[in-house]
Amino acid sequence: MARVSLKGVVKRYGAATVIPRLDLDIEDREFVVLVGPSGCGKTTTLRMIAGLEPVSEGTIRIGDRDVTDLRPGLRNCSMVFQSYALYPHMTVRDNIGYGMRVRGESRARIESKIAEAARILGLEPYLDRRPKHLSGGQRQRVAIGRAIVRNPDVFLFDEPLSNLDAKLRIEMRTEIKNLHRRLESTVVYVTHDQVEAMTLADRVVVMNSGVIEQIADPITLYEKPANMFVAAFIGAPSMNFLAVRLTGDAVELADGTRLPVPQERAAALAGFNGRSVMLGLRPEHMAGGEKGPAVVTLVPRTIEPLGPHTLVIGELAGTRITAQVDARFPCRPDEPTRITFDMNQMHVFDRETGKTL
Amino acid sequence: MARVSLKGVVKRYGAATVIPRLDLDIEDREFVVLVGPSGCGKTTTLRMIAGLEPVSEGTIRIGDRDVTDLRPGLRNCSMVFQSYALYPHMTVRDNIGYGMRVRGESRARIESKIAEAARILGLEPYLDRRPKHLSGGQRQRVAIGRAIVRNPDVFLFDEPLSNLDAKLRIEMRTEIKNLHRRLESTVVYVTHDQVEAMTLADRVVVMNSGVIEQIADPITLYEKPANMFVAAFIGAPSMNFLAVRLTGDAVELADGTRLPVPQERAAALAGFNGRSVMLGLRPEHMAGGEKGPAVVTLVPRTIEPLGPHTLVIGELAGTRITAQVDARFPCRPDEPTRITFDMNQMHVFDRETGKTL
Amino acid sequence: LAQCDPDYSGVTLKAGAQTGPFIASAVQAAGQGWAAKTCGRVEVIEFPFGELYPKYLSAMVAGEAAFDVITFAPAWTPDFAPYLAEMPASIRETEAWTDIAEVYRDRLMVWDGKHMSQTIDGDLHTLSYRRDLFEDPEEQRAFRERYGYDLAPPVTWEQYYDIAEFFTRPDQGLWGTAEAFRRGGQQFWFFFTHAASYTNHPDHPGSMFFDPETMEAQVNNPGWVRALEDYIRSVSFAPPGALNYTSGDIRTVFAGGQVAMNFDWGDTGVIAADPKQSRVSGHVGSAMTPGSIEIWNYKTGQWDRFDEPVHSPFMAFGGWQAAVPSASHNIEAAWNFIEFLSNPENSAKATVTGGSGVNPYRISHFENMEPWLSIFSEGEAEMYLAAQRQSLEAPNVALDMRLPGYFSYTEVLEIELSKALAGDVSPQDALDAIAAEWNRLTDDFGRDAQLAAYRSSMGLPPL
Amino acid sequence: MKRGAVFLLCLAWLFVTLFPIYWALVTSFKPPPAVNGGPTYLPWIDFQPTLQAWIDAFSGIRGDFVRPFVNSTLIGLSATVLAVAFGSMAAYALVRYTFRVRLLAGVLFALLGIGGFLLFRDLGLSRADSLGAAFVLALAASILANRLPLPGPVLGNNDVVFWFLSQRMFPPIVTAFALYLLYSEIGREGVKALDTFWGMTFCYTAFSLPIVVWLMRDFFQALPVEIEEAALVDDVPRIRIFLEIVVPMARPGIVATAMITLGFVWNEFLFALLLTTSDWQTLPIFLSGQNSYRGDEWWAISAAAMIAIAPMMVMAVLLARLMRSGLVLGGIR
Amino acid sequence: MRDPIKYVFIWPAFLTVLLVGLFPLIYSLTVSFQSVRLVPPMPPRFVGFDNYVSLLAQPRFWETVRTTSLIVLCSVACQYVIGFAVALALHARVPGERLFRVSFLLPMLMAPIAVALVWRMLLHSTVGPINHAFTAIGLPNLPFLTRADWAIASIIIVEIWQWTPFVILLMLAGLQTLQADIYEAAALENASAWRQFWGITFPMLLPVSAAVVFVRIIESFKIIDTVFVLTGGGPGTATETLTLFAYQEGFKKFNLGYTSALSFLFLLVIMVFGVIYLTLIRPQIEKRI
Ligand SMILES: Nc1ncnc2c1ncn2[C@@H]1O[C@H](COP(=O)(O)OP(=O)(O)OP(=O)(O)O)[C@@H](O)[C@H]1O
Ligand SMILES: Nc1ncnc2c1ncn2[C@@H]1O[C@H](COP(=O)(O)OP(=O)(O)OP(=O)(O)O)[C@@H](O)[C@H]1O
Ligand SMILES: [Mg+2]
Ligand SMILES: [Mg+2]
Repeated sequence: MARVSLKGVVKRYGAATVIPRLDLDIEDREFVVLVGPSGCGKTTTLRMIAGLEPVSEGTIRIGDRDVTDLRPGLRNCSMVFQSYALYPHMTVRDNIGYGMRVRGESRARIESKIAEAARILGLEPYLDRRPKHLSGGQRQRVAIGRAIVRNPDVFLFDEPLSNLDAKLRIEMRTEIKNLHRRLESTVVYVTHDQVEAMTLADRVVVMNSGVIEQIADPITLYEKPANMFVAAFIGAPSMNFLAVRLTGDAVELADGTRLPVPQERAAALAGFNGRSVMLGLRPEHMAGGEKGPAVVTLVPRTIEPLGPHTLVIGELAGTRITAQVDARFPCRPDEPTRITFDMNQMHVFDRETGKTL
Repeated sequence: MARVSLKGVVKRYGAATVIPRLDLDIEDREFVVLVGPSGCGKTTTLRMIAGLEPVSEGTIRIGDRDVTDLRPGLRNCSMVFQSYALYPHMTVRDNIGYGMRVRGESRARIESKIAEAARILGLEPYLDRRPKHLSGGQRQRVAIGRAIVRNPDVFLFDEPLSNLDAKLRIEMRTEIKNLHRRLESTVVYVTHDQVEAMTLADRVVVMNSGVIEQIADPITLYEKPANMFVAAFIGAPSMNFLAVRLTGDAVELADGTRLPVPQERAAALAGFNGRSVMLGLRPEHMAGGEKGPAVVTLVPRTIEPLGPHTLVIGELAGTRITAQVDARFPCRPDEPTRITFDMNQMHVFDRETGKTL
Repeated sequence: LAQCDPDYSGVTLKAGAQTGPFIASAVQAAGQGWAAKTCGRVEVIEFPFGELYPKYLSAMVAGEAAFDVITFAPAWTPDFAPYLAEMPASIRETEAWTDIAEVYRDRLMVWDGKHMSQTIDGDLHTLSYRRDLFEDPEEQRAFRERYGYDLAPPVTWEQYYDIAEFFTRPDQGLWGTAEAFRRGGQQFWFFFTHAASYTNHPDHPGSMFFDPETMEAQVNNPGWVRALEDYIRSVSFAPPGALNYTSGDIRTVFAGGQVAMNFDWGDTGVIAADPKQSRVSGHVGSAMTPGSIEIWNYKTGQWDRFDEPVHSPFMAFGGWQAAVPSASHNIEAAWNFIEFLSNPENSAKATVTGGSGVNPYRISHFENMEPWLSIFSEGEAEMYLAAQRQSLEAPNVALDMRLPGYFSYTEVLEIELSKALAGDVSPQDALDAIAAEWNRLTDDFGRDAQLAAYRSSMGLPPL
Repeated sequence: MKRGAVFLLCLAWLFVTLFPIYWALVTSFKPPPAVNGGPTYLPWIDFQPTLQAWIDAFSGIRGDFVRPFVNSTLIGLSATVLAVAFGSMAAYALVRYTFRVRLLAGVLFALLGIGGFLLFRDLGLSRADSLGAAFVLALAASILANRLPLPGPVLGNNDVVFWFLSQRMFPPIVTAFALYLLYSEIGREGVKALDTFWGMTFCYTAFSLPIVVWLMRDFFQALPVEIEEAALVDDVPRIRIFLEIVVPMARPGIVATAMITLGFVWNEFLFALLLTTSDWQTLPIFLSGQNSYRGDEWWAISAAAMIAIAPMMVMAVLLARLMRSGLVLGGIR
Repeated sequence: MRDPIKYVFIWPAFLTVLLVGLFPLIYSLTVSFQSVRLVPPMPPRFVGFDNYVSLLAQPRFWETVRTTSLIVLCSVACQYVIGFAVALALHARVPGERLFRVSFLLPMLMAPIAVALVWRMLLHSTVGPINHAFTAIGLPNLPFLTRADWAIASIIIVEIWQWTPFVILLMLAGLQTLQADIYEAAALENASAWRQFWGITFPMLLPVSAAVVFVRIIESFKIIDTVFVLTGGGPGTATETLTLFAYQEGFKKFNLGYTSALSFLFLLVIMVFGVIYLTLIRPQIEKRI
């Protein structure tokens, strides 16, 4: 088990620079999740760690070895691919044992390791099946089984759950988490599902266009996003953004509505008085009716009852806003509704840079 | 626009009976959503309505016509496929206009219908592009455009949003809802995403293995599921189920814990006193700490902070339980935590039949 | 149009020929002349030699008017005869008629007593040799020292092999002789030329291939065995790869200066004389193929000895012929064209046109020296024509085999010859196998019918 | 280092592949002595190139190549068009519909075919007539029989495809020869089939069909059925769906298949040898006639070979481009 | 769905094949039980199995079977090995891959007749460059087309040259269906290229390989053009293949009954080979699917 560190890593495909410059340190036994929108370079980063993709610049260290130019086989990483990459012509047993056979381990040892992995992952009944006779979740577990028999320094997971259905996804999430606890290995996990990121990670790395936007533990990410990108990316439904002007103890919306700002927040923002900023507020920090000082009138366009609560989507000062209200809160499309903002939970961002103020 | 009714419809593929017997009436202008787990027969049902799949037994009526043996073209349905099924070699304009051209409508009429559809769907700038130069959401709209120029009696949608990413999915959801309101057509919509079902439907049909488990409006489905299957299927995370014994004013768990049952519920359940039943409680109807009479001790195995709240997953009386607690509620893996159940929200099911009692 | 004589305007004759330039180009050239004269048109359709027989036969059997004129080998006449239109008598009344060498006119152009075809090319094997070698005093001295007689064109096959051995010098890129050995490469005619010398008994005409009374195959008698042994011997004096030589190849190697002599149809002489294609032009001598003192007598079963070597020049192939299928819609015009094609003037022009493939077959071809001078030096021309004419008029000239089912007979011949050449079977065994198959075929096809046909082809009266 | 070895392997095979073609090309520019005197390799260095062979070829001295060339082109194109049209239609039907053929009906066809032929012939009909009558009789009887609930196995779509493919398994000499007999019988009835454009075209169409069906089926199978269903729901007739939607979508596959078919027809030798006599000779026959009476005139042979190869070279370039974009992939199951 | 339009789609192809491809066979089958000769012309007569019997009794028939099988087996084996190797090389994205791809396809698209002519020139004992090269390095002049075993070897070589591209084409297509990530998984296990080939590539391509080899075997059995030009079946009958033999019988001797019988025996031989091949290979494939 080992630390992983990327220093000044750059990745170019021909003329296109996919990762301009990346520095990342992952502690021993840490569970780090890389998230970000599609195409932001998560997979590329993972593959560079595995050695499947050469770096254009920079160095990669695993443990105390510089592995930058080492071929994948020698880095002692295990990778679980998004597509599982099972050998379709081999049984589950052979899939799991192939690497060990390649390394020339003794038959007895191979058997015992396979048996152990199968037990941990509940794969015993399927050992003699081929991948195509397995369900998605079972395949997934075979891929993991193949990874764990290796005792790797680092586990790499590339969106391992994205092919599964919702239910299975939730189950497998838990299993992976348990596995990490049991194996005490370093894990780098890629996903673009932020729920997965939040629930699994010790630390989450939010990437965007090859650049790290923020590295933090899940709660920090949710509560103290470093910038608008992170704020919008983490949380579902997404945070609402409103262009406002700070006027000391309140913010003023484009349509003139004033929303009072709590004392302590106002104090912290004193330096930006009079500036135009972005106000961010999550749907779950709004409520139906007049329950506090900051109340707006929203004309709902769409009402989406989700069961426990209902989403009200409408326009406020020319911006589309989603509010989450209690399921029982009465509201109907096109009938103006009063919505309360919990201004304690508000976020304020610089309008140009998007940075949190 | 028209009613759709399926009477005693059976569908067999060779020896396998996919739909044992289905009766379904859809009102004129109703928006009905079929949900259910993968493979339950949603698509098959839709395709039988469209005439793409012959029924093995039973009759299908659209409006006042018996269309059971009519070929698809004559049923006057429009279908939007999961994969959009756009004609890849035609421009958007031709895609939308092709059906009309085949039907030999006049050029002027075709042009005006295309223009109208494009306006409604905001496709004007793309009329001369090929599908492969469109984004997913745009393709989606072209597929819808192709469907609406027909003025069909019935719109059929087969998981139209499942290929889109989360953000676009939410947007398109709203658009489809708006469209339905504007066109006032009968819609049958298939999805396996229950959020989609809840937010779009006038009525939701929950299917399982070719059988309809419940037909109801979204809120009823959430609050009064007809059986365990529906209860588990609707709502995320899923409802928790615990095997309990009813003892008049309380339920007794396998480990002896007793949870008091509110008066009015107890009264309603009086007839089942002493019986072993299934208790269902949604994660969102639990809370951290001791906030009411029904409190249990849960040993969390996994803690999943989601931002606004946190999921605590642990075992209670030998059953895995997911509780949703406030994000700030302090709890750590393996440290016993007190969780309060909101027994007002409890559901009780028959242990054998799964039916709601 | 006044100048159309006779008027065949609107007529298009389809003439089949082997792929050019040989024969085809002669037909083509004549076709242009004929077109100018009669306003008709001639279209030449060409096939590889190997496909010619099946194409003609299948078309004629099917009764298709695919061809108006066919050019073919005399050996096929027996198979074709039922489907051919007889030559109009008018042709036989002209002066040009008597100009045709007798062996063609009265033997090869006749089947079953009727004139069915017109020879348009003369064919027999003659010997070519390099005078620059044969007349080199150095060589002559060395030869005399080694063999005890003078180096000169061989008169017997023994001499032929002495000379061949003498000139086989792989280090100098020179070999003694070249013959065709490839299956399907005219191989068996070369073998027949050897065989004729030993088996074409002057007293028993037509006894070379079969007993002309019983139709018993003669091909395995001692004369033939000796011929085959000779033929196999030739391989060792030929350039490497000779086993794959067709008659075409032996011309190129001769013209390329790689062999001291060869025997072949008239083509070697013509090609070797052409400085554009030849490294030995100006040094080509011609002579009759060698003869033999001993000839096998099939009646007595003994070798008969003669005082002088008897030459039995072999009418190998027998020259291309032209005929008209009876299915043709233009029989009259077709014969008119053939007459035009083979008239003394046109044929003389063709004999001296390089690449026409036409060799002399009329008396006038030999007597009128002038056209030849365009390709040969005078000495060469004389020698060339003398060898040709001598052979043609030799008293013991040997005729080629013509029989119905010709290909069935020659196929087994070719196969066994190739095996013998490869050393897989002994000459005797090979020839025994051929004889057995020939007899079987004869029985299959009807012995009496075959016998009658054979006698007819050898110019013997019916039994 | 490993890449180096791989590259060397490719280079070696490239040499093996190209050298014969290079050799034919240079030989076509050699004067006769440069050929017969032993091998020469480089123009202007080893020998002085000449255009003589090409001039000869175009002037028709060694046989007129223009006509076979035109014949090959005409027959090739029309057979390709027909084979691809028929084959695509059949392949499409085999992908989108189910067919059920009773084995017994097939056997009945064969039995009635043979029996009927013999019977009619004995009744005094001519061979071609009795063949035709037997064919119609057998076909009609087996179609009817297929409707009856006969016992025995029922063949499905895969078997039909295999039936098409099994065509290719017959040694061509069997079919070519049989076809030759058939054609000549027909010819005797006055309908000329041997050595005609239609005779050749039909023959090549029939023998290209199996490959076309096989390849096109895979291409069609790869097409998403929903697109056609969308059109069906829109009340577009099947024929129009096929022509206006399926064919345009499968165009790369159709092009690839057409090129493979054209290559096959263009190069085919045996059928051409047997079934043509004069008018409709094709290029391979012309080529095989290049063995000369005078010996192998390699320069002329080379020129002729180059003429026959050239169009296929162009195709190779096109095919390679398709191959790169992975379209030939469909050819595998 | 019961849609009559499907017959419109399938009948043109079905009829064409039936009429032109299959039906003549029925006729030909009846001919094979008769003695039919065009040369010299003889009336047909029914002879039962005589044609078959006499063919089976003929050593030449068995020789051609042997020769053809030898050519087929050797050349297909080499085509497969070389073709697979080259396909692997191309798949590894060598520099200049485009050029390689185009050139590697060429031989397959050339008329076999032209190919054979060119190779006859190359193999020529005196004017051919191959013997020239061999003599230059001190080897004797090799009798490529004149000795039985060399001639067969030459034909095999030409077959390999011409048809390896077919294997390349299809194996390459097969290779493209393999997922790259499987190899990456194997690379992470530190499996060498050699092990990756035997452990992954080969078994996974086995079905494709089987199909390719099957097609090649079937097609190779039909060989005539190459032999026709290259050796004409010689020396002797050493390189005579079944098709050539049938052609000689049918179109030189016009022995039609005999030839028909020969054709059907030929069909039998191919089927025997096909069945043996399929029974050998099928378990292998099924084991892996
Ligand atoms: N071989 C390649 N050549 C050129 N560009 C590439 C290549 N591979 C990836 N890219 C580009 O690099 C960028 C990052 O790709 P990467 O696969 O790492 O994204 P990702 O974050 O994993 O996205 P996803 O969530 O969709 O998997 C993308 O813009 C992609 O287009
Ligand atoms: N052609 C077919 N032959 C046999 N079984 C089929 C066929 N098509 C569908 N099925 C079976 O019918 C059942 C219902 O399929 P259907 O496609 O209707 O499911 P679905 O509810 O739409 O599922 P999903 O959400 O995955 O699209 C499945 O079990 C499927 O395996
Ligand atoms: Mg990725
Ligand atoms: Mg579905």
